[in-house]
Amino acid sequence: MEKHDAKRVAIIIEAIMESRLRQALEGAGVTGFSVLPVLGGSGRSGSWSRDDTVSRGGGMVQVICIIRPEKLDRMLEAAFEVVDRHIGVVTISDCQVLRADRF
Amino acid sequence: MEKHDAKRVAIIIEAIMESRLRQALEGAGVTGFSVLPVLGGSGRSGSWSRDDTVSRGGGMVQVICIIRPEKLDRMLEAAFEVVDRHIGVVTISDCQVLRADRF
Amino acid sequence: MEKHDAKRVAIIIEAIMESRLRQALEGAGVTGFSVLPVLGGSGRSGSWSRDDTVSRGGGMVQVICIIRPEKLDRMLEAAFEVVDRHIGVVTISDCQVLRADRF
Amino acid sequence: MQDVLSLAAQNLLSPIVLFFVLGVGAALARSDLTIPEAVAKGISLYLLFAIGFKGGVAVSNNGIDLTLGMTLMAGVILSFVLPFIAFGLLRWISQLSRTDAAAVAGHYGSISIVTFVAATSVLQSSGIVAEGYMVAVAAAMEAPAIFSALLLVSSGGKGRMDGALIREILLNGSIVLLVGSFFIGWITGAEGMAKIEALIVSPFQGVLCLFLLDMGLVAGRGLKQGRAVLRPGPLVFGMLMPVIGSCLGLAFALIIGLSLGGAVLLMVLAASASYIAVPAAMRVALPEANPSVYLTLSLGVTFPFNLTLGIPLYLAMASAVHGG
Amino acid sequence: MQDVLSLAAQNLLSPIVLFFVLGVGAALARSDLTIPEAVAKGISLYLLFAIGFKGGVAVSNNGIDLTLGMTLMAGVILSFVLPFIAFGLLRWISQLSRTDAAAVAGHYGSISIVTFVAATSVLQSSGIVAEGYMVAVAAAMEAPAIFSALLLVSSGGKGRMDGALIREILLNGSIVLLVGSFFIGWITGAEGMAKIEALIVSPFQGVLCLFLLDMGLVAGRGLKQGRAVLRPGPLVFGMLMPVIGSCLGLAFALIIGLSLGGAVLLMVLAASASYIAVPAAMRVALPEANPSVYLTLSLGVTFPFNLTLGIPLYLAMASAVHGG
Amino acid sequence: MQDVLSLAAQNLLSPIVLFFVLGVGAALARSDLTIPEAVAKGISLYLLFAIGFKGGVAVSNNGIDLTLGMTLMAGVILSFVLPFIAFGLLRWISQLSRTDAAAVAGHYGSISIVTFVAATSVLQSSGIVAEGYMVAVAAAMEAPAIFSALLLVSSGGKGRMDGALIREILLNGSIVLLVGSFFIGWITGAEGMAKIEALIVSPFQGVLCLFLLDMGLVAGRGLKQGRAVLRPGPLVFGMLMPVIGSCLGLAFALIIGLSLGGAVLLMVLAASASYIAVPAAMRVALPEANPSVYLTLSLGVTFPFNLTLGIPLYLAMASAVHGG
Ligand SMILES: Nc1ncnc2c1ncn2[C@@H]1O[C@H](COP(=O)(O)O)[C@@H](O)[C@H]1O
Ligand SMILES: Nc1ncnc2c1ncn2[C@@H]1O[C@H](COP(=O)(O)O)[C@@H](O)[C@H]1O
Ligand SMILES: Nc1ncnc2c1ncn2[C@@H]1O[C@H](COP(=O)(O)O)[C@@H](O)[C@H]1O
Ligand code: NA
Ligand code: NA
Ligand code: NA
Repeated sequence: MEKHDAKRVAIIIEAIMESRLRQALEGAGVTGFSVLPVLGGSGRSGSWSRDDTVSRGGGMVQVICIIRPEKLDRMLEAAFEVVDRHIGVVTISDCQVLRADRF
Repeated sequence: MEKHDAKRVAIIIEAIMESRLRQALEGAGVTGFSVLPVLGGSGRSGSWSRDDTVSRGGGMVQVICIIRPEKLDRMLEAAFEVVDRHIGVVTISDCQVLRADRF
Repeated sequence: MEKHDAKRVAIIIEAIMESRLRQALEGAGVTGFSVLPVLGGSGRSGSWSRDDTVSRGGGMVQVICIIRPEKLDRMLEAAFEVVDRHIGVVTISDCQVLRADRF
Repeated sequence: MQDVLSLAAQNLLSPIVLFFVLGVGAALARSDLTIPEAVAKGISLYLLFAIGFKGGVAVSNNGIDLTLGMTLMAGVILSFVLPFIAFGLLRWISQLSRTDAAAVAGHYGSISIVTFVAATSVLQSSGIVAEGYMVAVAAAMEAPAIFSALLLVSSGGKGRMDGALIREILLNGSIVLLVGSFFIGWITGAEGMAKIEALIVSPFQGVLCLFLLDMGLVAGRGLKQGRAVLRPGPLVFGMLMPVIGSCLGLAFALIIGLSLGGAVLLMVLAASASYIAVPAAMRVALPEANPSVYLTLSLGVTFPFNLTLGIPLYLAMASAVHGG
Repeated sequence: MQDVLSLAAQNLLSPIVLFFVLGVGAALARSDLTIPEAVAKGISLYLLFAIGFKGGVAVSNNGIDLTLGMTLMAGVILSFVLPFIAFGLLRWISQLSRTDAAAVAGHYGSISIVTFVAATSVLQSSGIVAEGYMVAVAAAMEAPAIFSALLLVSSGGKGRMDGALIREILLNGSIVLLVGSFFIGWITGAEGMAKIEALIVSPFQGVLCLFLLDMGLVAGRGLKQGRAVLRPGPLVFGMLMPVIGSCLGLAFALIIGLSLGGAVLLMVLAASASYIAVPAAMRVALPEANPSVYLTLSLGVTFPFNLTLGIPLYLAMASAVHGG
Repeated sequence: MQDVLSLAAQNLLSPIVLFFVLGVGAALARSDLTIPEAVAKGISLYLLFAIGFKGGVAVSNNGIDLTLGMTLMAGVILSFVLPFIAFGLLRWISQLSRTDAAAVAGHYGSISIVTFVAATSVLQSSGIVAEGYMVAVAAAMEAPAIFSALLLVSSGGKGRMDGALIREILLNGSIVLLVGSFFIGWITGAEGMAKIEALIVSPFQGVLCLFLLDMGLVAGRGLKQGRAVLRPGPLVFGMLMPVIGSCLGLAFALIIGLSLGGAVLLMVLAASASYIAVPAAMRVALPEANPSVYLTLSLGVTFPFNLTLGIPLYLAMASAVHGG
């Protein structure tokens, strides 16, 4: 099975910022990503849980993006602009993908 | 703490295909995996969100499988047969596990 | 964009043990983690699905923790004490983070 | 004609239609209003539970009619045949590929249970009764069209149907709940109804409003994403095909001798298009077909058409033709 | 005997039992029918809220009875003692390990609130009233059995109980909501009831049907996964133990002097087995025990047994013995 | 005074307040009782749907009043002006930074729809009617305060407002559903009400109890996390500011000539603080502000204050001053 090198970027960000991040990614020509729910967590700004909020603004989501290595930097810059002043974590790791023609 | 090398395979696939993927994995002797929800995303076939569908067929899930390196190829072949004609992303990355006796 | 090496620890554990794991992590000085839902899975103890339980005790969650490499071992020991007798999977992988000052 | 228009106008100002319109409007204006997935599913379970049970109780009250078997058979035939008509029409007036046309065609043989429910409540407010077993006919019409759609593409070597998929289609949750509730209603009859009436009768219309709000939101978002699909050909198809279906439904109803209400419901079933069961089956069996084509047409065009204009039109047609 | 059978037959054809059967059937036929987790949790919150409140209002209406304290104590004793009997029986007629047997035993000391609710509605349709405070007794019986189970394994060095776990058990969400609603019902009485009656009284039976559908689905899926567990020994245990429990419950009820309805409910509490609170506690305190053993027995065997045959049987037993 | 106290006491023993207290207690005792997110959202959709629709029907029944436009304007002015007062007060009696103070101030200009609903039901049980269009006023008061908050920090270069955010604020789901239901209720009037009454009228109080239970749980958990915030200054602010707001609301109501009920509702709107719309907007536009400050104050202090003491107090104030 042929595998191709790629980068996996995972961004944990407030749900309320999701649409802005989506737009920024699309603006940077990122062709694919997925959004996963986050139930709760803990960080410098204290700990939280999805059930502890009457408001939709309280939760976070994780945006996962598999991307060709050469596109990484442009993507990170676009994402960073959105994450910048907000709480959130951005991680990058190496991975391999099947069906690279799809990216 | 003793750590053992392993592979982490993550397959994002339509929810409707989950049971078929589960069966294929079990058929290939894969002893463990977990299924995570996906809320939405974007790809060549457009962007989607879990709340934008009256049907259960619209969403995707992420199947995560931690596997011994020597079992990887057999697993990928089994998974590929299910993913093949369908939309979805398959990534492989290196990781280490505790308690390797469990795999 | 400046990146910093870090470790990504992912612990899949029964939801009922989540609060104990949270406490253990906080006790070990872990400053940040996120909890993700798991819908179902399969392992040595059979296969399960979130919808197949009248009880809240049946499900699992995934705790993800991005951590400085030097803090890894202390964290794993703390986590291991909770996971120990219980079902669950602990994986460690390499990653890079933006905004390392936040960790 | 006068009558159709006044009926349509009255229908357009009913709460359920207005909530659907609210949903579409909110989606088009990009409001973040959403009904959580679990709530929407819960509501749809409630609707299936309620209409299945009520249908069963009606059968238990009125006894079984000789027409039951014939109507079921008519439903199956309609579901099986309509896709071929739809396919021909589509290939004629649109540029859709064989695969996409077959997938769309499958949707129009199958049915939309919410359209059925909306028609039921229009009948109710007009004081027209219908055969209780029509919900069983609705259930019977869900699946056959899927097989037709796969037949339509099988020459091209596409379309995968296996045992697992057949089981999934025939035992999909909606059918099982609808048919199961129908039988439980039938078995427990008026006594059972007395016990659960307060849940499934009086609040029904209100819950339906919420569900139509959700359908409006989903349809509106679908329309925004799928506007590329809406070339004149498919658009005309999405409004013409239901009318053709309803005529066939009416013909069968007259042959069988259904009541006026029953005739309207059979027309509505024939006229409506699936947006739950068939899309799911198509993703498995015919993944090459473009979902945005069939979803946009069935949910974004035909569903609103039936809800607003179609139902009053079919009622007027049936009233004109039906002996009484 | 005649009487028991006709009561049982009548019970078997009630909507709630039929919906449970529908759920089991759908699961065994591998239908994809599911009730979303959030909806199922929502329904169970509703049930706890409703029965707690109604119990409290009943106490407020009828005043406090001298038997309240005694019944609470009887419940605690039953919950504490039953696991020892269950453990002995299991070790005798099954090959389960000490750990598994202790874990199972803990479930049978504790209670199933849905079985309790089902019994309440059987009483209601038979026109039998019961002490309103029985829901408080139900709450009191949830936890003691867990301690017994851990005592049973403590000799083997297994079973971990710490402060956090004790708090979790005593303050688990179901108990807090049930007891809280009970007190609020008590405080606000008939006036409070008038305000929220339309939510918690009339639609109750219908909501219960949906919940039993869900329980049927879960039990059916559990049975498919856990069939390996169902050797003759455990199977017999799963149907014998509730009868033993009910006899003990009846004895206590007669000693205390409960009404006929109260006696039946105490029997049902003693006869039923937990499948929510105790499994959760066991996963924390006794992770070595195999969950599929205790879940299959309690939810797959004892719950259906009580729901279908047990409740009419206990009612018949109590009617036969009870003075008035 | 006597009167206020007896009204307050009666209010304190109403089911909705007691369920709120149960929730706070459960959270403080660290019970794991939680209402799933989807269920809580579903309930809040139900409440908005019901009160919007009822308001619209009331307007349709009673016709439009000349005061409608003036009251809407009064609401917008209040929402816009109150943050400046709140900001001044906060900077005076607390050590909060400019940014935090501005963020908090924004919350107090906006409104809490559940406080509004609770006040409506207090009015109802006192037999006092209010203008149906007050829900439209509630909707109109949600947003202006957000702009004031951002004005307050704009000198510091902080606070980002763009087109997307303005659209999000004005078309947020709650406003759209509330206003949409209001118009649909207005259009369909008594006839529409007859259709969905069974869902939105009789079970309303019961559903509200469940929602207040959830709010209690959330408020309790928030209080535990945010206790550091509760220094005397902010605490006093959280109880003084609503009273100030209510006085301003009363003044406007008298000028406009609202009915007694309408005056109370305008006071309650002015007195209540947002914990949904404004926090969300602040996270986007003013992420530097500490959410635990504004959430703890608005949900942990002001909401309970209004629910328990505020509403009866405002009713007493209005009764004392209002001509009749
Ligand atoms: N090191 C980390 N690993 C994983 N998730 C994190 C980490 N730090 C923060 N988070 C997530 O981001 C949220 C906000 O973090 P913070 O800005 O540190 O308060 C936390 O509540 C977590 O959900
Ligand atoms: N590069 C990617 N990274 C993460 N998820 C992706 C990626 N590409 C596609 N996906 C997910 O897979 C779905 C279908 O992708 P596609 O087949 O490209 O339309 C998308 O909607 C995403 O949820
Ligand atoms: N190799 C694996 N990869 C991913 N998830 C796993 C793996 N093994 C076990 N799990 C998860 O952990 C749960 C319990 O595993 P086990 O203890 O093997 O029964 C499974 O149901 C899965 O959700
Ligand atoms: Na059709
Ligand atoms: Na018991
Ligand atoms: Na205000």
